[in-house]
Amino acid sequence: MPETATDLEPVEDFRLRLRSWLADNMPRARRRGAAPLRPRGQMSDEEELAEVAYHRELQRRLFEGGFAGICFPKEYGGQGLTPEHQKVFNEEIWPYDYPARLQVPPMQPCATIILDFGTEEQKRRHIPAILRGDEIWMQMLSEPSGGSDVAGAQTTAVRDGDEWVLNGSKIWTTGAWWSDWALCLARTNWDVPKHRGLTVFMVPLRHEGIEIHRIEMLNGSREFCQEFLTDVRIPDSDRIGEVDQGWTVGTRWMFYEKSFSVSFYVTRPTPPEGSGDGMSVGGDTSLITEARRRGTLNDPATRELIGEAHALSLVSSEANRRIGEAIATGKMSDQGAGLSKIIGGTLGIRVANINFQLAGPAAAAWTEDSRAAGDQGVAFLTRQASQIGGGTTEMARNVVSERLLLMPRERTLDRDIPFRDVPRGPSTG
Amino acid sequence: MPETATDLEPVEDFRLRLRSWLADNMPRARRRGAAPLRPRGQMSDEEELAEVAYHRELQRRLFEGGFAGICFPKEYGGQGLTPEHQKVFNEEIWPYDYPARLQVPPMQPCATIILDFGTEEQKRRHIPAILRGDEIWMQMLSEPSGGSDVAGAQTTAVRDGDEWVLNGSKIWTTGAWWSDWALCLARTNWDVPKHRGLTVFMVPLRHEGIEIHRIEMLNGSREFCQEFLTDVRIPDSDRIGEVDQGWTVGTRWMFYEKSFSVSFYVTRPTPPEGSGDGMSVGGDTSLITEARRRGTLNDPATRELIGEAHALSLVSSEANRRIGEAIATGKMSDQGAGLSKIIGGTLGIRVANINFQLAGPAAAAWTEDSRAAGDQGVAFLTRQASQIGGGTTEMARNVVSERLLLMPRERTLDRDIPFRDVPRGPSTG
Amino acid sequence: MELELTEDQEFFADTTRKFLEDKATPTDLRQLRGDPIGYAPQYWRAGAELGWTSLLVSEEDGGGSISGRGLADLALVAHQFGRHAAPGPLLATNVVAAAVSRRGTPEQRAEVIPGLLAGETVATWCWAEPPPRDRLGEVGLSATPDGQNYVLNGRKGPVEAGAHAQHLLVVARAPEGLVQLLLPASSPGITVIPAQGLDLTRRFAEIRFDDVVVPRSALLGDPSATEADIERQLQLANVIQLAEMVGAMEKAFEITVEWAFNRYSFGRPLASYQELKHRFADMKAWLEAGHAAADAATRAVQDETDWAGEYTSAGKAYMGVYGIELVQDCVQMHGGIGVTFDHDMHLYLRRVVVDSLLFGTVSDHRQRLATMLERREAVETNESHEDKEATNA
Amino acid sequence: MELELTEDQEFFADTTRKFLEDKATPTDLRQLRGDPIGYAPQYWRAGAELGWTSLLVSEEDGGGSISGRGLADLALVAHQFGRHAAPGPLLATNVVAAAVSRRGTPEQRAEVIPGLLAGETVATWCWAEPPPRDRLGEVGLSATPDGQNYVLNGRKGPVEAGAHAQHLLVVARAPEGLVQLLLPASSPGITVIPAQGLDLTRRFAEIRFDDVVVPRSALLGDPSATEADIERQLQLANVIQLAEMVGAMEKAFEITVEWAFNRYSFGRPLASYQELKHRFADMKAWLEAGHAAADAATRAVQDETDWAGEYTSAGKAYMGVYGIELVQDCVQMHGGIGVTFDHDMHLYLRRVVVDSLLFGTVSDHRQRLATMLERREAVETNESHEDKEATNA
Repeated sequence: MPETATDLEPVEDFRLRLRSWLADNMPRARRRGAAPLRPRGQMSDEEELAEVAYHRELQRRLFEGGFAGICFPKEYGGQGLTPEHQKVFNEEIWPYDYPARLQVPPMQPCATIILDFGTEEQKRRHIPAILRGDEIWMQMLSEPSGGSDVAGAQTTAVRDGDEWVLNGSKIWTTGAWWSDWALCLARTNWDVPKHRGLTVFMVPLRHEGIEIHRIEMLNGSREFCQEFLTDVRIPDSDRIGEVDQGWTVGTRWMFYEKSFSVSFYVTRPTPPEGSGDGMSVGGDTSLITEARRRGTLNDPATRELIGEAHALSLVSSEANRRIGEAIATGKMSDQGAGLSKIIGGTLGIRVANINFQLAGPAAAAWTEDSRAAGDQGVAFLTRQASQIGGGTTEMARNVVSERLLLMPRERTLDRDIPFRDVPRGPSTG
Repeated sequence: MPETATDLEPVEDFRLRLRSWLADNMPRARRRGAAPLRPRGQMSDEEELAEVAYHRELQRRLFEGGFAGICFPKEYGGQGLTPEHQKVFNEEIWPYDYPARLQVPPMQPCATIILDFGTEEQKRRHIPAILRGDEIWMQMLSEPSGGSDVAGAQTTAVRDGDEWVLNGSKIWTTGAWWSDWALCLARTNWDVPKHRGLTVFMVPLRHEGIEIHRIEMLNGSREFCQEFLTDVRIPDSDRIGEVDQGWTVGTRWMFYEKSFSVSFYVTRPTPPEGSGDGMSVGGDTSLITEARRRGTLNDPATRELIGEAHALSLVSSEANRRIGEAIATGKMSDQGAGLSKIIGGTLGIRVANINFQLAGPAAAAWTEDSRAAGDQGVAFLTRQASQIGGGTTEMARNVVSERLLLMPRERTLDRDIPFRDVPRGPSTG
Repeated sequence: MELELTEDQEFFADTTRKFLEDKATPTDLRQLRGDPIGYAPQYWRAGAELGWTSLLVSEEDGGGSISGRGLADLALVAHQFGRHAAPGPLLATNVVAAAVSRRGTPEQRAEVIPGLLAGETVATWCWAEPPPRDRLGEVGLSATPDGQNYVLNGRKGPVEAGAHAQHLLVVARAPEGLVQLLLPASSPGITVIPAQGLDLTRRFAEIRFDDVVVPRSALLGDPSATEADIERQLQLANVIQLAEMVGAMEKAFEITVEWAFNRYSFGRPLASYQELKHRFADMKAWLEAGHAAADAATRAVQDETDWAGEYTSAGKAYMGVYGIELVQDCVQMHGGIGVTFDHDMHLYLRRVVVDSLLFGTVSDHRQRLATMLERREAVETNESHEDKEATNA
Repeated sequence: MELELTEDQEFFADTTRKFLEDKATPTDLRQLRGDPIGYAPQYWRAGAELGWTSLLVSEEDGGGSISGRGLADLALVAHQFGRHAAPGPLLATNVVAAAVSRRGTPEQRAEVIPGLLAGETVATWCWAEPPPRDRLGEVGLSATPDGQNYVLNGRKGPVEAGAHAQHLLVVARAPEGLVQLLLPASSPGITVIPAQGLDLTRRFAEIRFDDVVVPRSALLGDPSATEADIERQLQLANVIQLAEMVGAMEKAFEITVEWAFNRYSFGRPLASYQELKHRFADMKAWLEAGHAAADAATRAVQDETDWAGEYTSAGKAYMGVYGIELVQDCVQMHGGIGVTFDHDMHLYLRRVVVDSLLFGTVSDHRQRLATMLERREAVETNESHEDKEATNA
């Protein structure tokens, strides 16, 4: 946790120093609120690699300027400042490019997990490297057979002297093909109930026995990977936390994964408060532009849809702000993050439907002139992705009802029996 | 079941004979498709009693004319004809008034249950009386503590010599205050699991110990009743089916209750097939009329809503037809009736929302000029009633997933233990 | 409501809560359904003593806020009104009190405000018109100049408390544009037609103006500012509605969660059924979003920011759908008793439904948002044009 | 599909099913995604031999149905096309074949039909136009008379198989009203711009007409009947789409039910979770309603009833919402793998989405329904007027 001592640099001094440093050292961002950047999934590999390299470079500049890891401890290369400083950082960096790809999961949950559970040596080795942009970390968490049941990991680690031998497969790792390291949840004991036989390891991604396969999504995006691990040997010194106690780490890991949107370890450019910048109200004017192009802007049915989308966007951003504050101030349990997931889900589905409806028939087949409609068609095909990635909305509904509203838990048939005896159904034998 | 012998009157002869009889004996109906009649719930008591008397009179005319109970056996006062004859009856009666209040539940499930499970004496006593319009029957089934769990009846019948003494309360009985008899499901054994301790009785509604309380719904309707039974003595000869085997009757009862819309024991006026009558396509033009009155008919947003409602209405009526046929021809299990409930539910909610949206602010507060909008406001308040009455859509979804799609049943905690030990929660102690 | 309140605000809200718990029980509300004005006069006077009508009135006029942010304070009252489906012309009175305190001549303020502050009189805003002029902002009522007078002809409705308010603030179309006129409800030529309505205790009416002669001195504010004044009054009305709606949602949700724990079906509490649990999770999410929407709108209108109208409209567009769905689903969870008159659930349903329909339906506010977004797009297009020019220069 | 089929129809549908199971596997479809026409010519010829292109063609022209109800038979093929997300210009070819067989001169029929029946040539209907003229029925393409010719100018799109069809049936606006002209795709002045599209195997194009000269003999049918012909062609297209959509829904549903039984989470099959069970129940209901809607539309168009357009539009309005929601929910049930290219689910999703958008979007068909309902209301009002007069007389 960051220090809160009174001898820290006052927030407003920090703001001025930062502001002037940024002006001298960081490139200006494209204007936010303008047409969106090309979605990650639609970049060519070359473009993607170039962006990764650019983000590493931005991170290095921040590190060298003394602005990387605002809330990370000084002894590991951070700045040892407070969440207030991070908030100022988020505001001041708003007009600039920033290393977006190095925030989630590298800073959180990866670096924060190492910070919480790593040995002194592990922390000294990896945290500064992460803050310098030298190491990009990912999460090897989900498995093909696992679905929403993260603790049901079947990737197995067997001890062999001072080493562990890992076998299995992980999936949905973003950008594993251009990243360096990963946290990996593995099963070290099949003879105890599922939560009691897990262990977490630090795994270098370019390592013998790891084969990285890129998954093609139905929209052509290839940002996700599946890793096949065959006799991957990891020294015991790269284990995080105790053997078979991995779910202690895992629980925290899940928490960090869900709460990134309110984390002060993560940089999220935000417009300065009270700036009067209309954009702080949100609102995507591209619907207006597109309706004008299609000639439907004066159709009341179209206008209602546009207004509906705008209302949902304003309300959900206010809702996320409220939920974040409630969690940050302890007025709501951490599990409240599930509410944001539900709200985002409702919003995501409805707005995708609106965009699709406004696009018209050219969403099915388009030429260069009607590419915007085609983009909406493709986006509509992947509508559910936002309900699945980072935990399904179904799981969020379970969490909210059981953890926040304290309703009875769903019956599980895998709690008190050895993991190897858990029913797995005909498909996985 | 009706006879299908070839010596029955040919269907087309029957049609001509019926047609001429109807023209001479039955009053013409208000034109269907015109503005709806005053909803039942909004009648005064006097109006309601007058309508009941009128329907009894219509039924008596049919009985005397030899057209009551087309598919009921001749020996009990019916006509002993086939479903085809009933279909013709439904078509020919289309332009006339008919005894709507005497169909469901009097003919089905009440009369059909007596037909299936009654003794010869019980059948001879009651079926002709029902077909003559002398006895109107209702169902005493639901209980205040019961919700969707009909078999969880707590109304208790204790044997006392040749009699049974009933105590408890039943609820949601339509029109108990103007009806004559009811089928009543009661618990005769608390020491066995819930389905094995039930018995069905025939109960005269005007009987010592029965207090009928009329329930006011939030829209002012008072058509439902709650009955309080205090030491109601019923002779054993008015028991239907075996003691403690009431769920055998109950299962059939539930089936009859759900399948009334495809039953040939029930009269449902339908426009003759191929009549070219536009109304056979359905379609409620009142939305058009109202939008014109409000001045919004040329607003595309309004037109889309009207078109949406029309589409839903056409599709759901076709869906009901298909499901009814599939059940009738054995292509789908009886449980498929739940599908109609789901479709009706989706339709009901959406159409209520559309009507509400089209009504505008006058739905909140209206004068004589804007009464139509006010009616929509009131209807919107009771939107959920259609999702609750006759079994909730939640139960229909359970039934469809478990009985039709054969998915695992929900866990119940009341199956294999004596009914008196079933957890009932703090509210019912 | 806001996650953080000042101590004074907590105390203030709690006083209103206790008062309503005592004086506006569900039983009271049911008994008032036939009452011509929907509340007891002494109830309203007592509420006025608690400050219900003073929060948007300047100190000079005898009003004052609790926290220095009168609208935020009023939203606390409205929130409690929603939780109790409380009777009384809270919206009508406060909107007119605010407008008169802000724009009124000394004579107008002296005439109208003291009675409102004391809870002795009621004022109401006559803006909406009956169908076919019932889209938000349509004004057909005419104010024809005639010497030092205007002559009013047309219809207004639904007007809250229209049959018993003493003061009417009437929006009319004059040759110079829209005007607002403050006149006694007893003016000759006015006919009041009481309306039927969904809310058990709120009374509405249609008011007809037939050659109603009003002196020019009845003008509230300069006509050149009337459009902005109306916008401001709409925003105030919407904020009060939003706070009420979220209160009603919250109460309905609480009742239903408790029910789900206590009601058993097939030997299990309703709260153990996954399908119901998921609906409760959604309801909780909508409720939190409702709070956030109401709070954001309150802050924006309190601060008179440029985007206040976007927040109020977004709130109305959101809660007119999700707020109503929440309460309807609470009804559904209760089964049959949820649609009976003796159950309390319909009290909250009526409140959210009525609030959703007046001062702009969902559809009206969606269209308003599109217009505001269109305006913003025009600004952005200009800016980006300027950006380019700046770059080229 | 209909609950009752004749034996011949069963056999016919089964033949197509077996053929597609063999020749249009998901692997085949994935491989065709880069193919310029989206299918192998021999595949289409073989399909034509099975009767895919003959069902709406008169016997005189060499066509013929299986059951005496050609459209009902064709719907069986389309249903199988949906179940397999099958390649090939089924809709385009059949709509033009039907129109030419019904309205064509002997020369036109001889020119166009044999090739279509043999699967050697492809024809397509050029009706829709690109934005901003993309609402159903908008026609901006002009046919200017010039002696014995028309000169065409304008744009059409999306046109199925527009880049490889040999025959175009073009809807144009002439001084005498709408006309349909049948012309070779090779006519001078035509430019084809291949479009990108969502369907893996269906190819679309925009076609530009710049001073394309067409003889008057290219007119298909008398211009006075063109509006009715277009309506008929739209209905045929919609019926084919509806049958396809319900096929795709059905297949997606079957795959997902199986998955729910076999996939375990927390030691239990997905099919045991109540919330998912309820969604499956809804999907089953939507699927049955989809069948009913498609069948009713097929029957009504087959029989050319007055209300055929209401049924086709109701089907499109319904399935464009519930059909798509069903398949999207099937995606959701699969989690991450459901949105990968290697999973089959998107094949069915693409098919329902594309079918929902062309020949009238949901919004277009809802508006059409309102217009049809309005027409009916006018008739009723008249009738009720007549009723009254009859009563008075």
